[in-house]
Amino acid sequence: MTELTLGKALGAGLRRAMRDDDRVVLLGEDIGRLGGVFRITDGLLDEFGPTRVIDTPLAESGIVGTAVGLAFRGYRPVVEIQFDGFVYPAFDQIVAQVAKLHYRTQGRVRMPITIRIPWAGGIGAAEHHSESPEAYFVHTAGLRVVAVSNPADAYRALRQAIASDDPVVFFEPKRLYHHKGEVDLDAPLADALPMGLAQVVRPGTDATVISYGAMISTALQAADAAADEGVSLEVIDLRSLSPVDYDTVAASVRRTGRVVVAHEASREAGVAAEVIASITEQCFEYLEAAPLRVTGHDIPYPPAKLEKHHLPDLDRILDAVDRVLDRRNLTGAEA
Amino acid sequence: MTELTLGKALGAGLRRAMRDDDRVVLLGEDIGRLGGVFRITDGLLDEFGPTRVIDTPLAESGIVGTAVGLAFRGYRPVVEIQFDGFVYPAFDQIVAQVAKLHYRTQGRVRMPITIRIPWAGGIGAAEHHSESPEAYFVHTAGLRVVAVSNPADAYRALRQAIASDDPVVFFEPKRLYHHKGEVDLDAPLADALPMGLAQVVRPGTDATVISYGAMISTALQAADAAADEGVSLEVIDLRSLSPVDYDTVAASVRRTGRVVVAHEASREAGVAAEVIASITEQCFEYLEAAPLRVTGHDIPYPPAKLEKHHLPDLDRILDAVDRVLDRRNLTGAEA
Amino acid sequence: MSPQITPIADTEQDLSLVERLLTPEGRRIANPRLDPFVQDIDAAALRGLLRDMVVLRRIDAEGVALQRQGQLGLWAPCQGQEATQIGTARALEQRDFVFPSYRETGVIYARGARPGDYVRMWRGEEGAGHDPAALGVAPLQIIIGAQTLHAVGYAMGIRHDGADEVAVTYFGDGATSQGDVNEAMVFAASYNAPVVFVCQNNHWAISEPVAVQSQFPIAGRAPGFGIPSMRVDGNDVLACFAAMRWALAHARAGKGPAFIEAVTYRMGPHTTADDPTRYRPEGELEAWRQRDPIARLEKHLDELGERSAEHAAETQTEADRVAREMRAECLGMVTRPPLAVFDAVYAEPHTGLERQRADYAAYLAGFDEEVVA
Amino acid sequence: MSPQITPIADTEQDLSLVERLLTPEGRRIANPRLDPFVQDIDAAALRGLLRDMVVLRRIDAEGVALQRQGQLGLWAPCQGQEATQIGTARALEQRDFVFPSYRETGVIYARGARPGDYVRMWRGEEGAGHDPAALGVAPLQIIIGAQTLHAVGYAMGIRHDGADEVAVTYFGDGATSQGDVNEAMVFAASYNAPVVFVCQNNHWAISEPVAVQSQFPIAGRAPGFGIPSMRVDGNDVLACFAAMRWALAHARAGKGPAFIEAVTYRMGPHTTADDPTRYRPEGELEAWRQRDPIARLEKHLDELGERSAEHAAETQTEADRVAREMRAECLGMVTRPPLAVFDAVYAEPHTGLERQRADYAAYLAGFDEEVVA
Ligand SMILES: Cc1ncc(C[n+]2csc(CCOP(=O)(O)OP(=O)(O)O)c2C)c(N)n1
Ligand SMILES: Cc1ncc(C[n+]2csc(CCOP(=O)(O)OP(=O)(O)O)c2C)c(N)n1
Ligand SMILES: [Mg+2]
Ligand SMILES: [Mg+2]
Repeated sequence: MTELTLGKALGAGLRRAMRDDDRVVLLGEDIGRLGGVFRITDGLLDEFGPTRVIDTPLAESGIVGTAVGLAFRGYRPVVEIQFDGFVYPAFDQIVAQVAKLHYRTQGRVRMPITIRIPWAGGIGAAEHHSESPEAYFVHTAGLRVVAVSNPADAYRALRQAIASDDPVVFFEPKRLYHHKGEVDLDAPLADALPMGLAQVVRPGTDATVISYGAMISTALQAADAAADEGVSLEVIDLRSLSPVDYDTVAASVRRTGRVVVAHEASREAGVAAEVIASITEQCFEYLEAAPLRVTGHDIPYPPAKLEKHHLPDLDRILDAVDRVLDRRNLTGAEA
Repeated sequence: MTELTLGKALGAGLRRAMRDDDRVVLLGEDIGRLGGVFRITDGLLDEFGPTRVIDTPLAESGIVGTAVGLAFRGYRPVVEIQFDGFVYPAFDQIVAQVAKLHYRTQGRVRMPITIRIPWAGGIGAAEHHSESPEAYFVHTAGLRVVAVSNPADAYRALRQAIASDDPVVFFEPKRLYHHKGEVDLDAPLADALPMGLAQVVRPGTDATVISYGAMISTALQAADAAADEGVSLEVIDLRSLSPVDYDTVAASVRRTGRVVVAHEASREAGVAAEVIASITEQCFEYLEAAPLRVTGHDIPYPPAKLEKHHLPDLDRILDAVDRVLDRRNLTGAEA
Repeated sequence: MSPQITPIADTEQDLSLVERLLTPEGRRIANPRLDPFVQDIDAAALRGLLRDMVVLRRIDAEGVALQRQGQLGLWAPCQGQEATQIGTARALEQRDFVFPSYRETGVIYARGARPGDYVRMWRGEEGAGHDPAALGVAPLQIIIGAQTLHAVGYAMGIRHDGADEVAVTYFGDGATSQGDVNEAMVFAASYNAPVVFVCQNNHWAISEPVAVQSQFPIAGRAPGFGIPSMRVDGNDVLACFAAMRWALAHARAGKGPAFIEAVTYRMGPHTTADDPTRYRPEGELEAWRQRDPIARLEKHLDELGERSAEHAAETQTEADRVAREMRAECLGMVTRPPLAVFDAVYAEPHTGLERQRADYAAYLAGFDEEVVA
Repeated sequence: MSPQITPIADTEQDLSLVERLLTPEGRRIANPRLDPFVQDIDAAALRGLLRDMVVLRRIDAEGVALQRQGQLGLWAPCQGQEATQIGTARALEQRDFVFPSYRETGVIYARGARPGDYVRMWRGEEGAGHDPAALGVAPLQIIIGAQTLHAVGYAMGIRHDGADEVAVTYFGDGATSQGDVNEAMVFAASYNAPVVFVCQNNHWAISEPVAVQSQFPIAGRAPGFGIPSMRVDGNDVLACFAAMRWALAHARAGKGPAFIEAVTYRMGPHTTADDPTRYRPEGELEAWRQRDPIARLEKHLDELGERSAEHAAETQTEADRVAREMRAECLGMVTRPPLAVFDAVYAEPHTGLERQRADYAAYLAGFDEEVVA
């Protein structure tokens, strides 16, 4: 076990994947000499040279589109989108090509492309630097979507994403890049949990809090605070947003009967909507209260000084927990 | 009242809006001489000339991006995206600019842009010509999203969209372009129902079927078939997907207690997920059964010969209705 | 600092501003840029090109017919563009890899397409009509311009592999307006990628004349990105062949990308769903009929005294055979079973989709039971 | 058919391939393309430009200082680019409209920004730092290249209105790789739109040297789209002013778009979050210090005998005043109340958002009650 920040764990994952398979190439803006604006690829140019760590022109559609071509040629490209808000120029290539080429060719052409996205807010950044676009990709068939919440998972899941023969949109919570955790750098990938599984990161009995990414820390803090008041929360880290591991989720919901789903992304047609609709379908008669969402508002990401009024925090999660635990207030929203 | 096809009603709506306000300009590929590949803009070039009916270069980001500039200048651009699957190259301009400029400038800059999208499948088309991308836009704060299902609504809602000071993504069901209906061409816009309202298109008591676009015809057929078996279905046409008119929806759900939400788009994090999550939040104790989704599968739109196995039809809606009416089968999916 | 630009005054002048080896009358003229690339092309080779073009036109006509008869959902005719497609594609090596748009029937023909390959996609049976590996051709691409970036990425891979191959991408005049095509030129130039851009300027993007996209020669675009380019008479199959050899030699020599604008004409509708009478100026089609690429090569062979009735007959037989097989394959296609919609969305298992597949299978099974019951 | 292209061998040669009026030593040289546009520029006007540049550098330094002191989230310094920004922006008429990127502090200064305008956005108080209508400047744009299309659309509007105005857009060397910037050139050329493209080639896109985007002069890109262009010494304020007048005159005369590449240098970091020592070659910054745009104009005024101590003192006073006001405005800013996050998402009521606003208001009110209770 080695103590690493989440950022360093990702770097270690990339290095490991590149050593294991010389068809793995990295593309992105400023990922070479600079090591990326978050230094995730630091040192990789020196080790693997400019044909495998490729500083690209400033054009996201170009980056993803050339990655598609490299995949046609048998490479396994790993693309870095510099910030979450800069993925949209590549949207067409991702949605119409990366996601569909395997289906279009009935598996004759594989798209083992990993699209890494430094992700989400809470870092006081300028506009377009704090977006949570994951629902767009979850809604896109043909993609897998992963979101990590800690260094060990980051190291494991990034290697799994790169090893996957499917395209993976890989969300990295910027807010946690400097958070530390223990990572087993030598753990064989074959022994790891599959990429698509959720994890109960804290067992509990009264209600289930479902989240992913940086919000997991918040959910765990909420669980601590709730415990102080005698409420036992189960916290589930989805880890994979497409597919969602509904076996793990439903098992928990059937035990607790009460659910809060939390994420930073805005609410309408977001991931929480999906999770709640599916839970309701699958566990209706186990539900003791309406599952509730704690999400960013349906607003563009606000200026930094106001972001704390957009991002769900401990209190907003606890408020929702209170409501799912108290049937009286359930449909207050209908007033 | 005049009998018009949905396509002609849209054309009439455009003509009317252009006559009423000379800041309304149209941009798109082939919308001039050709009148658009669906002939929606037929005749408008002749009436309004090439400075108001603008055949653009073949570049969707360019079309939407220049529309933004025209809006800065005080114009009300109406953009035609040739087919649903060609909106993605414009995604960045739509999501990061059109949707956000009003917020970014706190209302100092308005974006009264209407983005018309011939939409969805069932017409035996080639790849990228049958997409249902509405959830992407519903998830995007700052946009309004409208979907029409009949000529009268098409005429009314298109004029409302153009008159709105907000950007509107306007979905036109291709499959219904040739469907006829009565349209009151002289009805003053001021008297019309607001753009954001849903409509109960068929009252019923046993269950509520919620849908929009071309699927409304299917839902109405399902209601007919159900009536033959003594089941009374209420059918709601959402008409506006952002915002969703939850007053109308919830009122129905509280009466019937049973809900099916149907759309062509794929399921994960789709509009049905949103509607069900919200209904569950707002009407939990009125629900007699888990609300169910009848949607396209989470697959890329399949080749034309297979599309009927992707698109929800009468039978799939009725199957879901059977399930919401029969508590025994409710959680069959959990097996 | 500003490169010299030649505006297109009209299509007549437009046509004179091209590299050419055969005049519209079929006379061979000298061209110092192109001559070196056709030294080995003898009469037999010319007859081969003629045969290809005639067979292609037949395939194209069969596609239109099958669509009219309700056997295909759509067809995108390439009539008029035979010289561009055959000329450029016949210059390729087998190991090269092509990223086409949707109108490249001639290119997949030249790459060895089997009869069903032409129609499988247009009939709506499959997403891709052919096996990319078998032909060395990516699936037909409908999103305008997207494939050009794929070609550049593939070419970056060629370069990393140190291979002696070239990636080639075909696209239309309309496509040059798309961001992707321009980004493709940026990436190609930056990485000195062995890729050849072939723009088929057929004068129209559906109803929009090329002037909507550019009032200047499209070939003038590439040099600004650092890519050498050539504007060639796209109805002169010999010139297209030579231009492509020039471009391929440039790329294979490690000198990076090259760009060809082939000036040609779409004689048919945009697709079978299109009605060009709504936009095509009177007389334009007739004028281009005079420049028919097949007639031009025939005249040239006539002039050489190398066109034989026997070859014509053989060609006709071959064309009829391909058309017959294409029709037979088309009519014989069996649509995959319902659950095939779930096939190959992913390469690896996806629990969400597996659940949907199972649900849908159960739903379908319900009908069988009903029928049985 | 292929325009002549001049490859950049190195930055030294790169710098000699520009239009120029003042040598790095401050000597005025003749330039037939630019001279006609600066006939009316006397010493007083030159001093005005000097004052602008000095004040701008002070504003920029204050921005950096405020960020270092935790008062701003970020700042994007423009040190080194003063001549480009002041020279081009001072050539504008008030009625023109600018679509900038994020580094155009000098442009908004020249357009009459008030002290708070420089910092409001970077401090994270507002999405836009200034009122677009007041300055004739769109909000700073962070999405690389997006604003170029807005400028073209605005210019299409100008043309429809028959107005005597020009839209101007600023962007970097890196931005030229984006599809949007190329599409902007396509649209601008097609519609003959009165728009001026100003590319500030400051040699870097964060850590990537301009050669990653283009190994050829960026100014060579525009003519391929049919847009005349000029490559100008971006550290020569007089040349920048003249080039902009040339471009504006071209656009105002109804001749359509024009393109300027101003070759300059970012002397500071990309932003205050950047560490250029990780990528900047040794000696590069030092070499560019020798070409400091402010020093150049000072030398020129010295040579003319037109630089006075009095003017320098006045300028310093003005610079200090602006910096002081900027700091005071910054420190005095009051963050909007929590529910302001919901303001102006839409121009018209949106029931979904209203519900969320009400819910959040109720939630916040709950805390007050708790506190009260
Ligand atoms: C991104 C995108 N936008 C729009 C279309 C619709 N469309 C199909 S073909 C076409 C015209 C293409 O013209 P060109 O590039 O000249 O090729 P040609 O059809 O002439 O071969 C258009 C607009 C599309 N397929 N993809
Ligand atoms: C679409 C997009 N991709 C990436 C970024 C991140 N980014 C911000 S500035 C920058 C470099 C821009 O370089 P250039 O265009 O030369 O302008 P400069 O910063 O030198 O003024 C990058 C990559 C962005 N803001 N937008
Ligand atoms: Mg064309
Ligand atoms: Mg730069």
